[in-house]
Order: sequence, then C-alpha cells, then structure tokens
Amino acid sequence: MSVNGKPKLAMYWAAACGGCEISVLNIGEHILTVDEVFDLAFFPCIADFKTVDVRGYPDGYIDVCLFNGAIRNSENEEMARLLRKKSKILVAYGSCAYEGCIPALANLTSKEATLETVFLNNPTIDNPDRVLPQPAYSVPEGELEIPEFYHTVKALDQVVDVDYYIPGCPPEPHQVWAVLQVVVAALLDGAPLPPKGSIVGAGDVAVCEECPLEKREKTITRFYRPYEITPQPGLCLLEQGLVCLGPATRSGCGALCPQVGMGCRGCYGPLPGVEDQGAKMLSAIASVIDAGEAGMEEAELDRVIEEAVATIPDPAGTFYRFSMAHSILRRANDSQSDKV
Amino acid sequence: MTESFEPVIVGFLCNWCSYRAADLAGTARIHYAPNMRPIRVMCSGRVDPQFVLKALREGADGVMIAGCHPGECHYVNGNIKTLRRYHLLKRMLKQLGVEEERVQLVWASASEGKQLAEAVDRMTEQLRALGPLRWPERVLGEDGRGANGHEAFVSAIEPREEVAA
Amino acid sequence: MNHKPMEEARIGVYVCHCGTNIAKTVDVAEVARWVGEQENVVVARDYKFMCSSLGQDLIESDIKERGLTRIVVAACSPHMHEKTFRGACQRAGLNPYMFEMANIREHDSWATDDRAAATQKAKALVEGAVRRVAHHTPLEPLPVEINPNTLVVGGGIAGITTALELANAGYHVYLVEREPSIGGHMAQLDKTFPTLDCSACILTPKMVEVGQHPNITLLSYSEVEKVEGYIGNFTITVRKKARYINEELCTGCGICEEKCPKRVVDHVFEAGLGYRKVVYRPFPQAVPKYPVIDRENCTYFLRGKCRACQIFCPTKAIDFEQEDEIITFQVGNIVLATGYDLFDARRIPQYGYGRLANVFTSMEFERMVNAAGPTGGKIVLRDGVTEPKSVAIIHCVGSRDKNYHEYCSKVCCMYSLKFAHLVHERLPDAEVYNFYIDIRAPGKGYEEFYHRLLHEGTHFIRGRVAEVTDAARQPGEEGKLIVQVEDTLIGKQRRIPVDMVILSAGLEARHDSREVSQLFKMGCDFDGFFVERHPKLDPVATMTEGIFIAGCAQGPKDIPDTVAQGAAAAARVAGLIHLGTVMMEPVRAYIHEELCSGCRICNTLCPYNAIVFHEDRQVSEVITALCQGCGTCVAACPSGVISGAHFTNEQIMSQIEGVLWDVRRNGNGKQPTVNIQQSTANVQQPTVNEP
Amino acid sequence: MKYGYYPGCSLEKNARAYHESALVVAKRLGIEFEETPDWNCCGATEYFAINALAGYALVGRNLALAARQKLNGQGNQLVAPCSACFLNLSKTDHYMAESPELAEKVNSALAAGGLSYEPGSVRVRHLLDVIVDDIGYMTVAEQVRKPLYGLRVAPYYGCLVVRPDYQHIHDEPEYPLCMDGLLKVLGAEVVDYPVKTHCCGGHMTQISEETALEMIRRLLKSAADYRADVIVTLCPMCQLNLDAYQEQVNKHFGADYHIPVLYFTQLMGLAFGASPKEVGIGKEFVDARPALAKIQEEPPQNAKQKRSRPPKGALPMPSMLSHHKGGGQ
Repeated sequence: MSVNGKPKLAMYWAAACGGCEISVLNIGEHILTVDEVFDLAFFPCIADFKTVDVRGYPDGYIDVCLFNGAIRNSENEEMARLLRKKSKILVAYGSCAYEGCIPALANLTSKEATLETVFLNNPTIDNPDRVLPQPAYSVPEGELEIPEFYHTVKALDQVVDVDYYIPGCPPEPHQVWAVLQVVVAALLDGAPLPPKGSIVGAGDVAVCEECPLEKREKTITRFYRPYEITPQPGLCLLEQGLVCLGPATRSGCGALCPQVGMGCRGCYGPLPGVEDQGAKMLSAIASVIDAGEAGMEEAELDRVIEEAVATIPDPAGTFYRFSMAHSILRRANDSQSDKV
Repeated sequence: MTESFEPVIVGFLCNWCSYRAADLAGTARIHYAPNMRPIRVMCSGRVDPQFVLKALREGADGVMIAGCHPGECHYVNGNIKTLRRYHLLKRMLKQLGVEEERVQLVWASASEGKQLAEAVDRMTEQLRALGPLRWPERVLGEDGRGANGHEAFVSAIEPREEVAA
Repeated sequence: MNHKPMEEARIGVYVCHCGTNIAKTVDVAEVARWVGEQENVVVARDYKFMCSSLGQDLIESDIKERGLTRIVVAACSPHMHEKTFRGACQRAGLNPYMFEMANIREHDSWATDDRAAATQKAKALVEGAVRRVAHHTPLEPLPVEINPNTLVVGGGIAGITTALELANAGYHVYLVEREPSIGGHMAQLDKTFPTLDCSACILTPKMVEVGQHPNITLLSYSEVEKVEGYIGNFTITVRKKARYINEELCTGCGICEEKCPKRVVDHVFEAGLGYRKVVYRPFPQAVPKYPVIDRENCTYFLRGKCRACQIFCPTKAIDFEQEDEIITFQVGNIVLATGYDLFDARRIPQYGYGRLANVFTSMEFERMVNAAGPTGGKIVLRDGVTEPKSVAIIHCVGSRDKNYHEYCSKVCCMYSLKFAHLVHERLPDAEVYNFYIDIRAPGKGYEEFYHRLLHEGTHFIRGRVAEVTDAARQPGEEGKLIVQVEDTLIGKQRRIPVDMVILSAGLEARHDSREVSQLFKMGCDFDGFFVERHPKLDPVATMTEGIFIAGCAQGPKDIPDTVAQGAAAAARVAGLIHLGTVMMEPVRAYIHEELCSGCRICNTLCPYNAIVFHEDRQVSEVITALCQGCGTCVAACPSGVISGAHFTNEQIMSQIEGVLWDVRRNGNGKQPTVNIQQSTANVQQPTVNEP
Repeated sequence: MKYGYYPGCSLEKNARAYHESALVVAKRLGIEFEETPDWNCCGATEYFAINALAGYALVGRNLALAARQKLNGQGNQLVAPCSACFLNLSKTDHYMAESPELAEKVNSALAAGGLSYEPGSVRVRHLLDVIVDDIGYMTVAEQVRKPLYGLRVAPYYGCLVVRPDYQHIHDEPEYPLCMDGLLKVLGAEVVDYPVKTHCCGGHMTQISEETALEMIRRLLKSAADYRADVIVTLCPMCQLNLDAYQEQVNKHFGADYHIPVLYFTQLMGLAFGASPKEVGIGKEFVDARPALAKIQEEPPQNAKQKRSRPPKGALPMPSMLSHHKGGGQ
C-alpha cells in the first residue's frame, strides 16, 4: 500500500467500447465510497494518467486493476503485460477482457478482410488512394509507428495471467458494487478473497433462473429474427422462436433483455462446466427443433431439418456473439492468411 | 495436392449400431483406412457439439459421427436429435471455415460393417485430397506443446515478456 | 479447461496379443513399452491372452500388489470381454467401473495390414482409454425388481408356445392377439412338411390349452396401444376392440353366423380364396369361440337395418352398442411374437397374379388343399370346377431377389415340395413342375423329403422364371399359362404351358413392424424384422432389457425353429422372474438440481419420459429407473448441469485428447507432409505470440 | 412448362407422324418445346457397338448443347420421344456420372468443339413420362373432346423406355401401366396386352429376317388374340417393325393380320379433336382408318357389365394393385 495508506485502483481499456467504464460510474453514489477507499493509480477515462507514469511504478504497486477490452493489437498486449506486472490483482472486467466479446467476432474473418472493410469497402469510406494503416511510416521528422493490428482477437487471459473475471457487457452496476465491496473488505479488513481464477459478480445458474417469463416444454418449428414477430408477453421467448441464449448463459444480470422482449444475447458467458457456450446453445436449440421424425425418408428428413435450421441465418454470430475468443476453436480457419 | 498426408479422424460411434458395425467390419476382416480412431458413446445423441469442436481443436483433420439409421435408433429417436444438431453445426462450421467434408454424419446399422468401412475409406480419401486441418498449428499458430486451453497459450508467451518490456 | 483427474490415478495397462490376432499386425510390445511412459501409468504389460484365467490373474495380483486404482485392457471389443475384465477388477476389490477397454482387435488389427499404422492407431486408442479411465468414478449397478407377469404379443405358434411354457411354469401371462382368434398362420396351413402332419390337428389342442389355462389371460381382437416403463416394471395399455358380442352371454353356438345374410371375401384367414359371413369366427376351432361382427361390412352398421344375428341369437349376446375397451396391466417382461406377412405377389406383375385367373399364391393353395377350405380340399382352377392337368410351382417369389427381398425366406422350398406332393396325391395324372434356384432343404428329414418328391415324378427345372403369360405362340400353348424360364441345367430357354401356377411367395416382416418396434422401443432392421441382441449367441433377447422376440418376427423360419425360439424366450423370461431382481448398468443421466435453471430444454427430449419438471421448484429431474442412459439430454443441456454417468464430458473430452496424442503435440508421432506452396505460406509467417 | 426437345432422326423421317402428333398434343397440353440447336445422331445401336467411346462423345455433344439451352425455370429437361434416343441420352448421362474417367474422356473430345458437359445437369425425359408424370391424367382428361369409345387398343411399350430404368420413371419396368392409364383416360378400351414389353425385333430385320419376323408375329398374334383394333406404341423402331413388316409376316407365316400401329400421341390428338391429317394418320402402312371407324359416340353399353360376378362356385379373383400413381381410373 502506498504512502497515504489507500489501496491503489487502476482501470484500463483495451479494445473496448467504453461501456465498462460507464458501468463503474453507474454504481451511483457508491462511487464516492470508491473514491474514499481507493487512490486512483491509472484510469485514463476519467483522470489524466500517462503510460509512462505506470512504467514508473514499482512492480505490484497497483492493488486492483480492472482491465476491460479485448487484445486486438500490439498496444493492447503491451498494456496488458505492463499492468499485469504492476498489479497485485488483475481483473478481466467485462465481456471483452473475459472472452473477446464483439471485437472477437472479427475472428470469423481475417485481418485483411477486416481492414479492407473498415478502410476501403464501407459505403461511407472515401479513400481513393486505398491507404491502409502501416505499422511504421517515415515522415521528415522521423519514423512513426502505430500499434500492429493482430490477426486474432484474444481475451485478456490469453496473453497474461488473470486473477478474477467479471462478466457482462457491461457488468451490471449492482454486481460491480458487490465485487468492489468484497475487494474493499479484503484489502482493508483482511477478509478472504475468492480463489484465484474465480468468476465474480455473476451467478452459477443460467439466466432462466432469474427470468420471470413462463417456461413450458419446448418444440420449435422455426426461428424468427427479432423484427419479424411481436412476442407474446409473459411467455418464454425461445419457445416462440426467438433465439434466446438465456439457458446457456450465467445469470447475474437479472434477465433484463428477455423481460423487454429481446432474447438473451449471452454476454455473461458460459456456465461452469461448459467449455463452449456457442456449441452448447447450438446443441440445445437444435435438439428441440420440431422437424423431422424417425420413419421419414432420409432425403426428406434432411430437407425438413435443413429448412428449419436455415431460419437461423448466422449461427456463429448468434451463438458466439460474446464468446468467440474463448470458444474451443477461437477463430475461423483462415489458413491462407498470416497468423498474427 | 499433398503427398502421403494421412488424415486423422476421430469417430464417435454409437454403442448399438455403428460401434458394432465397426466390430463386424473387423470380424469380417474388411480392410479399411486405419485413419479413424473410434470413441464409443451410448447413442449418437450423446455427441455434444463441443466434442466435435474439441477434436478439431486438438488437431484432428476430421470428425465422423456414426449412428443407427433414422428409425432404427436403439433409443428410438436419439439419432434424429443428432441429425438436427449436425445440420445446424454444419452451417456454423462453414462460417468457421471448416470444410463440409471434415465433419460427417453417417448411418450404419450393426450389420453394416462394410458400409461403415466404406464410409471411413471415402472420408479418408476426401480428407487426403483436402489436406491437413491441424487446428493448433495451422489456424492458431501454436507450437502445439500442451495445446490445452489458455494455460498453454500463456506459458508459451510468458518467457518472451522480457523482450517486450 | 484441463481435464485432470481428481485424485492420483494409478493405472495398469494390459495389451493383449490375442494369440496372433492382434500381435501379428500391432507391435504389442512397443505399445506396452510406450504406454508405460505415459502419465499415471504404473504398470504396462503385454500378454498372450488377457482373457485367459492367467491373464485375469495378472490384473488381479497387480491391483493388490501394486495398488492400482484403474485398469485399461487393450484387446478385443468391449462387447466381447468388458464383463470378463470388470469381473477381474471386482475380484481384486476394485470397483468394476474403474476399468476401460481399448478395442485394438476388431477396430484395428483386423481392419488393416499396415503394421506401422495399426501400431500407431493402437497407441492412440490405448492413450484414449488411459486418459478416460483416469476420470472414471466408482459406480454401483442399479437393482430392479421383476414383476412376475409377462406380456406375449401375438398368438401364433410362437406366442402360444411362449405363453404355455410360462403358464405351465406357474407364471401369469397376458397373451394379446390382433385377430379374433389365436392360431396365426399355422392355423391356415393344411399339412406341415416334411412329416405331413395335419397342421390344425397338432395346433388346436394347444390353442384350447391356452384358452383354458388359468395362468393365461387371453386378449384376442386386441392391440397394444401403449408401453411404459422398463424391465421388471412395464405398464401396458391394450385396446380390446369391440366384437359387438357379449362374451358372457355368447355360447359360441354359431347361429348368428348361419343366419347372417351377407358374405364377403375373407382376405385374412382364407387368403382371399373364400368367403366368410359378416359376423364370423375365422374358423370353426377358433379360440376364443366368440364371433366378431365386421363393422365395416355389416348391413346394420351401414344402413341401420337387418339385425338378423340379433334376432336369432338364443342368448341375446349381440350387442351393437358395445365399445372398445381399454385395459391396463403391469408386467415385468415382454415377448414379441408378431409373426410375418406373406409377400404380396402382385408386386411382381410379370408373374400375373391378380391378372391371370389361374395364378395362385401359396397361401391360396394352402387353403385350397385344406379339407376345411373353400374347395373342400379339391384342387381346381379359379372357375371352381376344372381340375388342372399341369401345375407349375414357382419358388423364391419375392425372395432372393434384389428388387424385393434379398434374403431367403427359408420355408418356401419345403412347402413347395409339399405342394408338389399334395398335387401328386390328389391329382395323380397331373404334371407338376417346380421352378427353383436352389433347393434348400436343411432340416431333419427335409433332404429325404426332397428325394421322395424326385421319385414321385415332379419335374424340377432350375432357373428363375422370367414371366408367366397367357400370350400363346404355338398351338399347344393356346388357353394355357405359359411359364417362360431359362433352364440353367440344359442352358436353354423353355416355355412350359400349364393350367395352374402357384407362386411360392416369401415371408416378409409385418407391414407395421416398424411402428411396433417404436411402440416397444426396440430395434428393427432394414427388412423390418426385429433385431436380436446377438445374431448367434442371443437370438431371442433384444437390445432393450426385458423385451424378447420369438418366431418369424425375428426373421423367416419354419415351425420347429419357431417353437424352439418361443420356448427359449419363455426360458429367458422365467429365468429373470426366478431371479426376482436384476442389476442394471448404472449408465444414467443425473441433473444437478441446484444448478438447474428450469429452462426445460431437456423436457421433450427423452423417449422414455424419464425427465420430469417440478413446477414448484422450477427444476427438472431424471427418474433414474426410467432413464436408459442414451445421453441425449446430457448433450443438449445448455447449462451443462446434466451429467451422464460413465460417459461424462470430462471422460470423453479426455479420451479425445488421448486419441489425438500424436497430432496435438509436436515431435511425437508422424507429422503431415504439407504441400510446399501451402507450407511456405504458413511457416514463414510470424506466430501469434511473437511481439 | 418448357422443355428442350430432341427429335432424333426418326421423327424427321419415317416417324414424321409421331413428330407432328407430338407437337399437336404438346400445344394442347401447354408443353413448350425448344429444339436443341444443331443436334446430331444419338448413336443408335451401331456406334456403341463399334466404338463405345465415340458413341458416348457423340451423345455427349447433344447433352452439352442441351445443357446450354438454359430453359427458364424448368431446370434443364430434355424430351426425347424416340425410345432409342431416350435410352442413349440417359445412358450417356448415367455412365458419365458414374465414371469420372469416362466423363473426362468425353469432355476432352467435346473440348475440340468448345463444349463440355457436366453429368446430371440435363434430365433426360421420355415424352410419355412427361405427359403422365408432369402433366397428369387429369389435365389430359380435360382436353378430351372426342373420346375413343369402342376402340380396343393394345398398349405396346417395347423395351428401351422402361428398361434399364436410368431415369427412375414411376412405373413397373417389367409390366408398365402408365400408358394403359393414359389410353383409358382417352376413352379407349385397353386390353391387358401380355407382351407389352417384349422385343419388336429391333435391327434383326436387317441381320436375321427370319428371327425378326417371328418376333413381330408374336406381337401381332397376341394383339389379335386379344381382339385389339390398334397397337399403340411410343417408339419409332417398334412402330416401323410392326407396321412395315406386317405384310411380310402375313406372307411368311400365311397369316392375315391387319392391325394398324399408331403412336400414343396420334390417339391423344384424335381424342383431343384434331383431324386425322393433323396427327399424321395416313402415313402408316397398315391403314388405320377401318379401325378408327370403330370409334363410337357413346361409351359401349357392356363396359360396366363386364365386371360382372364370377360364375357360381368360382373362386374369388384377387384384386389388382394400382402400380402407377396416376393410374387410378
């Protein structure tokens, strides 16, 4: 602990949207307690710190670092390593740091394709010279460098050792506050911390447990995209043909999305004992599709089932919306591209 | 294409039909490609899509799921669920850049040793033509040691930190 | 996720030579040496015959002396010797489920000649088993009590035999028959080959015995509608169709049948060759004796008039208001003896059945030669009067033919010989031609019967008949049926003009056998015959515990074989009843209730309705006794809270890692040779982790 | 419905009546034909007998041309009215699909002409199959204006359309019934012609006339035994043999057959109300007019009574199976 006796808190964003920072501020008046208890050591979103300041800290200087965002480029990775070194407790905060989240959907394609889409092919792009970002560029003043864009988006624990995980996109404020309380109790009063590697700020049972919608036996003949139907209120969305990842997702959010008619997107990640959230949801959903039965001719069987599953137009994007980087395969096969 | 590449196939065979079909193929001394490595499950319905991904992730070039014919399932209709999952999984694997030939669902009753052997031969041939998949080194660029979840990933990086810092 | 066993596993691995069966193709010594170096492996040996008592002793002493906690045997299929080695473990005090088998014989050494590849595969299979067994947990078999009552479905000679055997042993039997009377096909036959016993004479006493037996509840004109439960505890629902006869009042006098003014062609018992009344008993010796009103043809039901039967019935037993009755009862075992259908000869149009009047099926001929049949036993043409001067009997109609059934129907040769004999006997001047592919007479006294027919003067022409036609070419053919055939013994095409043709139709599975197999939740093969547990060693059991099969439902067979199988099924059932309790494999699914979110994905997946949902607690539960262990729900549960004993995710994931030992790490095992272009593209790129 | 159309040489020469009547019928049924441009010989039997590869290449060219036709919406379906053409086109497609080596060789030959053919890309159809299966009896029945009441017809299929059944026509190869059904729809009285799939002699007329004449005699005799007024065929070769050689059969065997042999499309055309000339009546050797004169205005009175009860004491006849899905009358 530092001179003034307050534990040091850091929060950093890598490939992220900024929502995680907002979620910390969203804890309301508790933020005053945070300020009271902690000394900010690094928090670029709300205070002016420089990387060089951090480099100057002794190793382990920061007590708790909430690291959000995925590892998208060399700068993200460098900062992850730096903060790991300088922090006693490194927390993968939010879905991106935990399991890749939306940035990791880029793992379904290649680095080149991503860059081309962003810098050349989007309808709003005006880039007549077809300039793509270069890691190094010479100007009269000297050599300029920008971080290198990686081929594969990674979760934080795929580059450094991580102590705890807080899932959610973003984590729910009440969960954030609950976790902070545990940390504060540990730092100030020596209360025990959960075992290393724990997932905190989330439940161990699926979202359905918290979801008030009525669940019945499931037989689904086809799926709809959210705009195609207006769900019947009070009834489980999945049964109505709206893909809901609730059954395959950790609770903790309070089932907010299903309650407003939007199927769970899966941001709290897989349940304990599940390695691959997408594969599990795929298995569950396909199992209850009511298409094809024993006794049908094989060709007919294939046809009706194919027709039913075709109503899910983007299975990978649907089932791995948040967990691509942490899925079993981690990315799409793209053996023609380079591997950075 | 590739020379003398021998694909490795993980086969999930159901206890009642296809595992027995493979037994029968052996008993009848039907020779077929030794490339498929069978894993017994009670029913093809037990094949969690995670198993298929796991096998690919661990370096298999292909996965064969084999069950009883539709309508002949020992567990009445477990294989129909397999078929439904297979169709959806196939669509997803396509997005993940896994060629269709690499994950196949075949039906073989306990008496169809020959058909199962032929399916293995056919798939082996298709994968030979397609070339290796070998996910750890060719897709993820891992050196392969351990290759077991992120610990291995981390341990492979950690020593180089000094260089970066 | 790393799949590490919970406690320290001390694994013993035994690689079997199986004489030379494995050792010839797999370098067993190398496999044993190699696996000895793997994690957790304490002992690794290769041995000539692991299944021998010495081989088993080896395992037992190693468990005791070396403190092994898990055993792997790399040998034949677990379907051969899993039980054997589990027994060895148990004798040495190790829970038998701490054992795993690697199949390096059927799946490896017998399937290839490539020694290097076979050895590599053997290592993979053994490593898979080693990794898997490290995650095994001790399991206890589940005891299940056996209800001593038995359901027998089908009242032909197979079902009758099973029912009587069990009933005479003192056990209660429910015999369910679809038709109004028991007796089955055997009741339709005239004589039986090769002894020429009168079929009805030997069958009817058994039918009567069934009807009167205190231990048999006979439910005729009834069908099983629902089967719930599992071995020892089946609940059966039967629909007893309305006969429109009050069985308590009916004396079986037959006056109703006599007075009924309407007759229709009898397509069932008389095979379409004769007629029956609308209120009828299929045949005079029917058991039970009560008639049935055929609702579809009854004038009263069609037009609301007639009631002749009601008017004349002396005991007022006709009851037009009667309704189907639903009966439920409990049994411990089930025997399916549902019989066969005769191949429909109309499916081979070039043989002319249905077009050419004097082409008959074998079952029509059986009825014709039967003294109780439509012609009183006279052999005549379709006009009912003319005796044929020449008769052609065509074998293998619908059998041994890729267009219809590839299999041999087993009985047709013999009954065709019997037909030839009966024609000679009744019409001594008639010429009889048997057109055959091969004469199959493997049975006691069968070949001798064939020789007898050769002496009786039957013409045997070897060749498959091309067609039966009435298109005459030569004057001698006018007005005849001409059988066109290649006589393969003389290598010539022949045209044989005859008066009558009999098509020896094959036996096929019941048209609804697939639905029946689904009703009883057991398997049937491509042809629709029920699948036995083992084609050689367990031909009466099925893959479903507590369900047995007998007779032609399992495959074509003659009467002696059918009777033997019927009795065998009874013996198997009696054995189970005598035991009182059976131990079931503990391969079952289990829901961790505290982690179940109640999403109800699994609720509709179980074919055995073993998963129930508790509304109050909002969780699902697997009823262990109903679960058959398929694991479909385990694979489907999106929360991963259903585990399948002995096939857990951990066990299978570890096995996947094991079988891929050589491709998941560099430097071990052979590497793929990649084409040069691709490999440069891949190899020269920096790897992921280099900064 | 739009189909490619491969007339083949016969339809342009001796089977002109088939061609003309087929077009009349097609028009009435709303079938649109687009003739394959620049088609060549189907190889008949000779090509394949002498050099199979040359035969396949020859037919492959036709398939390649048909594949290029790009008929909107109908896939690429090629109709061949001649049985031999139908078989050769089907056979080539079938073997090319079965043997990639053959496909490669054929395509290397086709490449010389800037063509190529992907097996399976053209579905070869026989005209009868198209009318029965795609159009259906119902639609045909709607077009009937002058039913063929009283005309006894013997449906003669010959061999090549039904066997070997490469195209999986919905009928029984050994005893087909689809044309029987079609003719019944036209109002004709169809006899159960027992030799309906027997050989017409084919090219035996050129090789061993004795053999051919005997084969033709059997067909004529059976038709005569069954008191058929007309033999109805779907193949130019069958028609030619039965029709043109009838006089020779009479001479050779001292018989006196006068059974006209017409194409099924000719009878369809007549029933649809076309004039005999429009459907090529008059081009046949054995004059069809006396037989056609038997057609009556009203259905024959005895038609219903024919299914009377069997005589007393007779055994019941088994009922017939309906083989063809459109066969129910």
